[in-house]
Amino acid sequence: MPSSPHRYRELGLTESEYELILVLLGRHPGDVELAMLSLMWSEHCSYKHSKRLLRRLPTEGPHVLMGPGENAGAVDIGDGLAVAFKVESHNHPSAVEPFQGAATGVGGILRDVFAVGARPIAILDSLRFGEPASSERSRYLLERAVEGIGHYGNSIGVPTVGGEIYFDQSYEQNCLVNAMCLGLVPHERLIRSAAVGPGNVLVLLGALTGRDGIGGASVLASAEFGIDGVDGVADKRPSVQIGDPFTEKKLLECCLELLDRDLLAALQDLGAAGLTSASSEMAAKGGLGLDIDVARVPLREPGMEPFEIMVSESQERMLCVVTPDLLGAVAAVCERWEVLCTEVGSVTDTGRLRVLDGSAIVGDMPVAVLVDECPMYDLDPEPPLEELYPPPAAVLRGGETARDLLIALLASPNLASRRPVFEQYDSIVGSRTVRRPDEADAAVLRLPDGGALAISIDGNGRRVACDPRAGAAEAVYECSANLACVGAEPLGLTNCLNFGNPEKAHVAWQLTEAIEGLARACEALGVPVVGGNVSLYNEAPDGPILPTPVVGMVGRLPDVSRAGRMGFVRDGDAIAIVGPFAPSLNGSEVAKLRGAAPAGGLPVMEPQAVRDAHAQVRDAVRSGALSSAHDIAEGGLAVALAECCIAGGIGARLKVRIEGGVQELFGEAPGRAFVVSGSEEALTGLGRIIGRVGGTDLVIPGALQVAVSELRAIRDAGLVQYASSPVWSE
Amino acid sequence: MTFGVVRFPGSCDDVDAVLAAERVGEAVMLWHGERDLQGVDAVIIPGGFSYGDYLRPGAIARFSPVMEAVSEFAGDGGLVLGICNGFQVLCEAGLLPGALLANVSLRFVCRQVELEVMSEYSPFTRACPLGEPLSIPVKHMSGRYYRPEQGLADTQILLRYLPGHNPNGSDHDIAGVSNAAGNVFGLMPHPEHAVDPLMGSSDGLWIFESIRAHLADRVVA
Amino acid sequence: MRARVLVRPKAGILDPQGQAVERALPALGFDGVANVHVGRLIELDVEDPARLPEMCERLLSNPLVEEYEIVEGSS
Amino acid sequence: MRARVLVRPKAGILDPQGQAVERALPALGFDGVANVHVGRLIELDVEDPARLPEMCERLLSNPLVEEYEIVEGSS
Ligand SMILES: Nc1ncnc2c1ncn2[C@@H]1O[C@H](COP(=O)(O)OP(=O)(O)O)[C@@H](O)[C@H]1O
Ligand SMILES: [Mg+2]
Repeated sequence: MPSSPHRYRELGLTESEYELILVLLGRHPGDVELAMLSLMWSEHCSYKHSKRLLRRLPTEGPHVLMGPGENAGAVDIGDGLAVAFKVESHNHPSAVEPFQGAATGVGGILRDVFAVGARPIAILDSLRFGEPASSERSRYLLERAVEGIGHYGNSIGVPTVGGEIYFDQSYEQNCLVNAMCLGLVPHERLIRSAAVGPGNVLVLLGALTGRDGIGGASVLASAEFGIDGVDGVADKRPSVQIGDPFTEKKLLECCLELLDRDLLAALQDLGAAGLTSASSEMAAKGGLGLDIDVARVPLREPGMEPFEIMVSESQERMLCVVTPDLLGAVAAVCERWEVLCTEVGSVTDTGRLRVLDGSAIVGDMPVAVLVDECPMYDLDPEPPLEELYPPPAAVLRGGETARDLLIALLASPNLASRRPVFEQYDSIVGSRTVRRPDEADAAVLRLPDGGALAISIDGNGRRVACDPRAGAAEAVYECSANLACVGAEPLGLTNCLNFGNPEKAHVAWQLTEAIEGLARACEALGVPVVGGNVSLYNEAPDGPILPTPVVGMVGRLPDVSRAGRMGFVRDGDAIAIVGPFAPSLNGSEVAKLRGAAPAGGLPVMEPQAVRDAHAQVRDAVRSGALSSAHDIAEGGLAVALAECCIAGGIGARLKVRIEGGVQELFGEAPGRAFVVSGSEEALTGLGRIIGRVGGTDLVIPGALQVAVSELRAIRDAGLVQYASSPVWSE
Repeated sequence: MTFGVVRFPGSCDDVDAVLAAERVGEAVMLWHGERDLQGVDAVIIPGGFSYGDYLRPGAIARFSPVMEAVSEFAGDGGLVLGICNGFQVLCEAGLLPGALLANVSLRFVCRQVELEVMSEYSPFTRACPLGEPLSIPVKHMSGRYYRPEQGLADTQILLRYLPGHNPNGSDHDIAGVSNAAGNVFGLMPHPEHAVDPLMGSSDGLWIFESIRAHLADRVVA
Repeated sequence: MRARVLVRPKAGILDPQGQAVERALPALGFDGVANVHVGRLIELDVEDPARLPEMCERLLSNPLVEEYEIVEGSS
Repeated sequence: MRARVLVRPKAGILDPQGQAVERALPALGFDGVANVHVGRLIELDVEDPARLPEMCERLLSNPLVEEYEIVEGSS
């Protein structure tokens, strides 16, 4: 039955896109086909507004084993091992239901990682909410999203080792929940998603299929259903997906055992657009066709229609290709792990995706139409003429002393201690974590060969708003700086581009400039982009979110026992600034507290000088010559010093007067310079010695003197005051 | 000597327990579906979320075939160590007194805590340095120990959270208890995550070392 | 007045707990059990029962994924 | 037959969830609420209701800290 023409609009297809479909198919699509096309041609699956721009990102590198295009990118870390990683957004579901939205976000990125054969060993989260002081909703979203991330990660036994949280008015209507996962895999176990071998069997693993996440497509519900649906169509079609980490834990162990036994020919997770996306991607990558029989898909609810089965986003499912002779062995492993395993179709050489409902054919399209033919759009970027973002409410009224400023910064939601959040995450399961949150600028995970991985995730929307190109580049540099602080060299990065509506000229400009900035920074540092994700249309009636590219970087250090720390440790150590340091107040946290809109140019970056500084610190940490290393980021030099004191529980006294006052103390130029401590000899030649570790206070002559205990108390209280106490224990 | 580490669907710290046990002896995994304990000298029920912690932590796991064997093993005096979820399983199975309820904070908490060792004679703590607190991490959602009116003598309390370190509201700051016979021990803190200074502490090793020493003596005797 | 609020997963919404219990029971020798769902029970003294529905909507249940049932004057 | 099992914390056992709800309600403008307790609701089809008490004792509740109530033939 051809789908009634007007429906394509409700499904989000434009008139011209639908006309193109008519041309490509030479007929009207049926309901099932229309549902599948509308999803595959959606922004989320097709990247139609970003794909062309993404080509700008450098993806080649000596260590790269898998670049963008696979479920997760993978880089070689030596010793026959690779690390696979990716960051992905779950922004909208989290805004609708923060606990389940964030939980299933973690579940989804975990599947992307074990879909390439890697054992997930770490999770990081990058969160953005509205102002907690003024917005009860933002406090609720924070509370529940954090609980959801913890619930999934803790239950499945993958440590959440790091992350970042920022608050800004622009996220009030569109919170951001990005999750990154990192997995370890022996080279020979790496597997791709491309379907292979016509005649091979398509096997669905994991959870039952229900009406989860069908949302938009439900306009295709056949009339009869709408009528007899006793509790109403709405109830019949829950679109909130519930995460089941227990089922995913079994699915994960099952998939890895199937791969260890070499029983799979291809593996693909089911994410957005469920079976539709998974099967099209597998077929397209293999240049083959697939037949899927929806009648064979095990259902959670009776009476599901073929289109519902094809687009369902029920969680904890994987699709794999198995050669007929191995089906028995596969079933045996699945039974042992109590994982449902069902033959749902077969690989063909037709290049078509055929959907059957028993004997009836309910869909039959060339795979290319689903995957390759979606029109790609060029953006028309225009720099905005006036400021896009209103100034935030001022917290500081002016006339504050340096002491007041430092205290206000440490107490502010964006700089306060994240302990109330990360204590809700198991950061140590797996016995690899040697640097937990707050111990160093990057999380450090030990490797079997005595080396270690370092991971950092970063992005500062306020600075990107000031200058998308420079701000996005800073995110890359700051990740690299974080890695340098623990002695790690970058191997690759992943990114999530969270932006507003790209069809608006100024958002198009932010996106284009940010990608250019990312690309140049990657080139300057020689770090390839191996994967990522794009989340567009994060826009409220009163405007877009701050442009928020989030960068996740992975690096390696040779000797885990030399992994760096952030806190001052040794009384009498010298303190030095390493790297080019010319901070400015534009886009800084002080500027925000003073009620300044995110505007004005950012300090220029000398790539070579920055690269050298990172190398200097990295080498010094590796040599064991330093007691501590910390990069100077939000809050500038004064906050960096305070953080080193708090982390080490010891004071510091600067011997130089800091000229330039507020700008010098609190101005920002992230990703460039470091505060390090160590013996005088170790620091001579490395950087500019500015003071000594010791005592109980942080002393900056002519500027401020505060007890470290007071600094800690203020920083610890910052977020706690906004943590609404939970009512249920999940 | 060989430790057997039970693996339930949903166990998370099983591999960690094996790695820790291997620092003092051998270790093998025991599958939840099998009754055969493979002649191990001591059994560890590891942390995690067996059966998703659905219904109540440990409620479903206690009925698995391997637990029948573990009960017999314990009945015959074999050493059984339950860590976190393992502690919950042993309480649900009636091998240990009391119950573990939701943290008072109603939040999951992952934190390094300081513990006081209450007995120098238990097979699970005998190697611990006298009078020294242990620094070991906790990470759980339901670790609030409920002390039953009867059935728990003070001598069965082997570990207490030091003042200011009780992360969950446990009665009497109880962090770990043994059965009356002293051969079954459950604790909420994770000694297997404190076996190497690189990971923040190696105090947890004393628990494993105690078990090794106890079994070594027994062999000699 | 003593009131009782029963909160359960909405029809069609995945109920992992219910599934886990349903799978566990036969193993314990309890057969012939089906459609197991696990929810929440809230019991409270309330002066103005008329406000219970509002309480359920706003705090006691999550209307997106749960449905509630109010049983008044119980125990 | 459809049956309903209500599981609640035993009297005297600290019930932080109940307390949290009791604290949260006034904050939302719901006064006159007291003695809030939070427990578990299990709903299931059973062929042989006679076995329900045993199920409750052994799996659905923990007799040490919880009490249960069986409501048969409900919805
Ligand atoms: N910002 C980006 N940078 C680099 N690669 C990207 C980016 N966004 C998406 N990709 C790549 O495009 C592919 C499709 O992305 P996505 O739809 O998120 O994959 P999945 O469906 O597996 O989650 C992935 O290989 C991903 O790595
Ligand atoms: Mg994927």
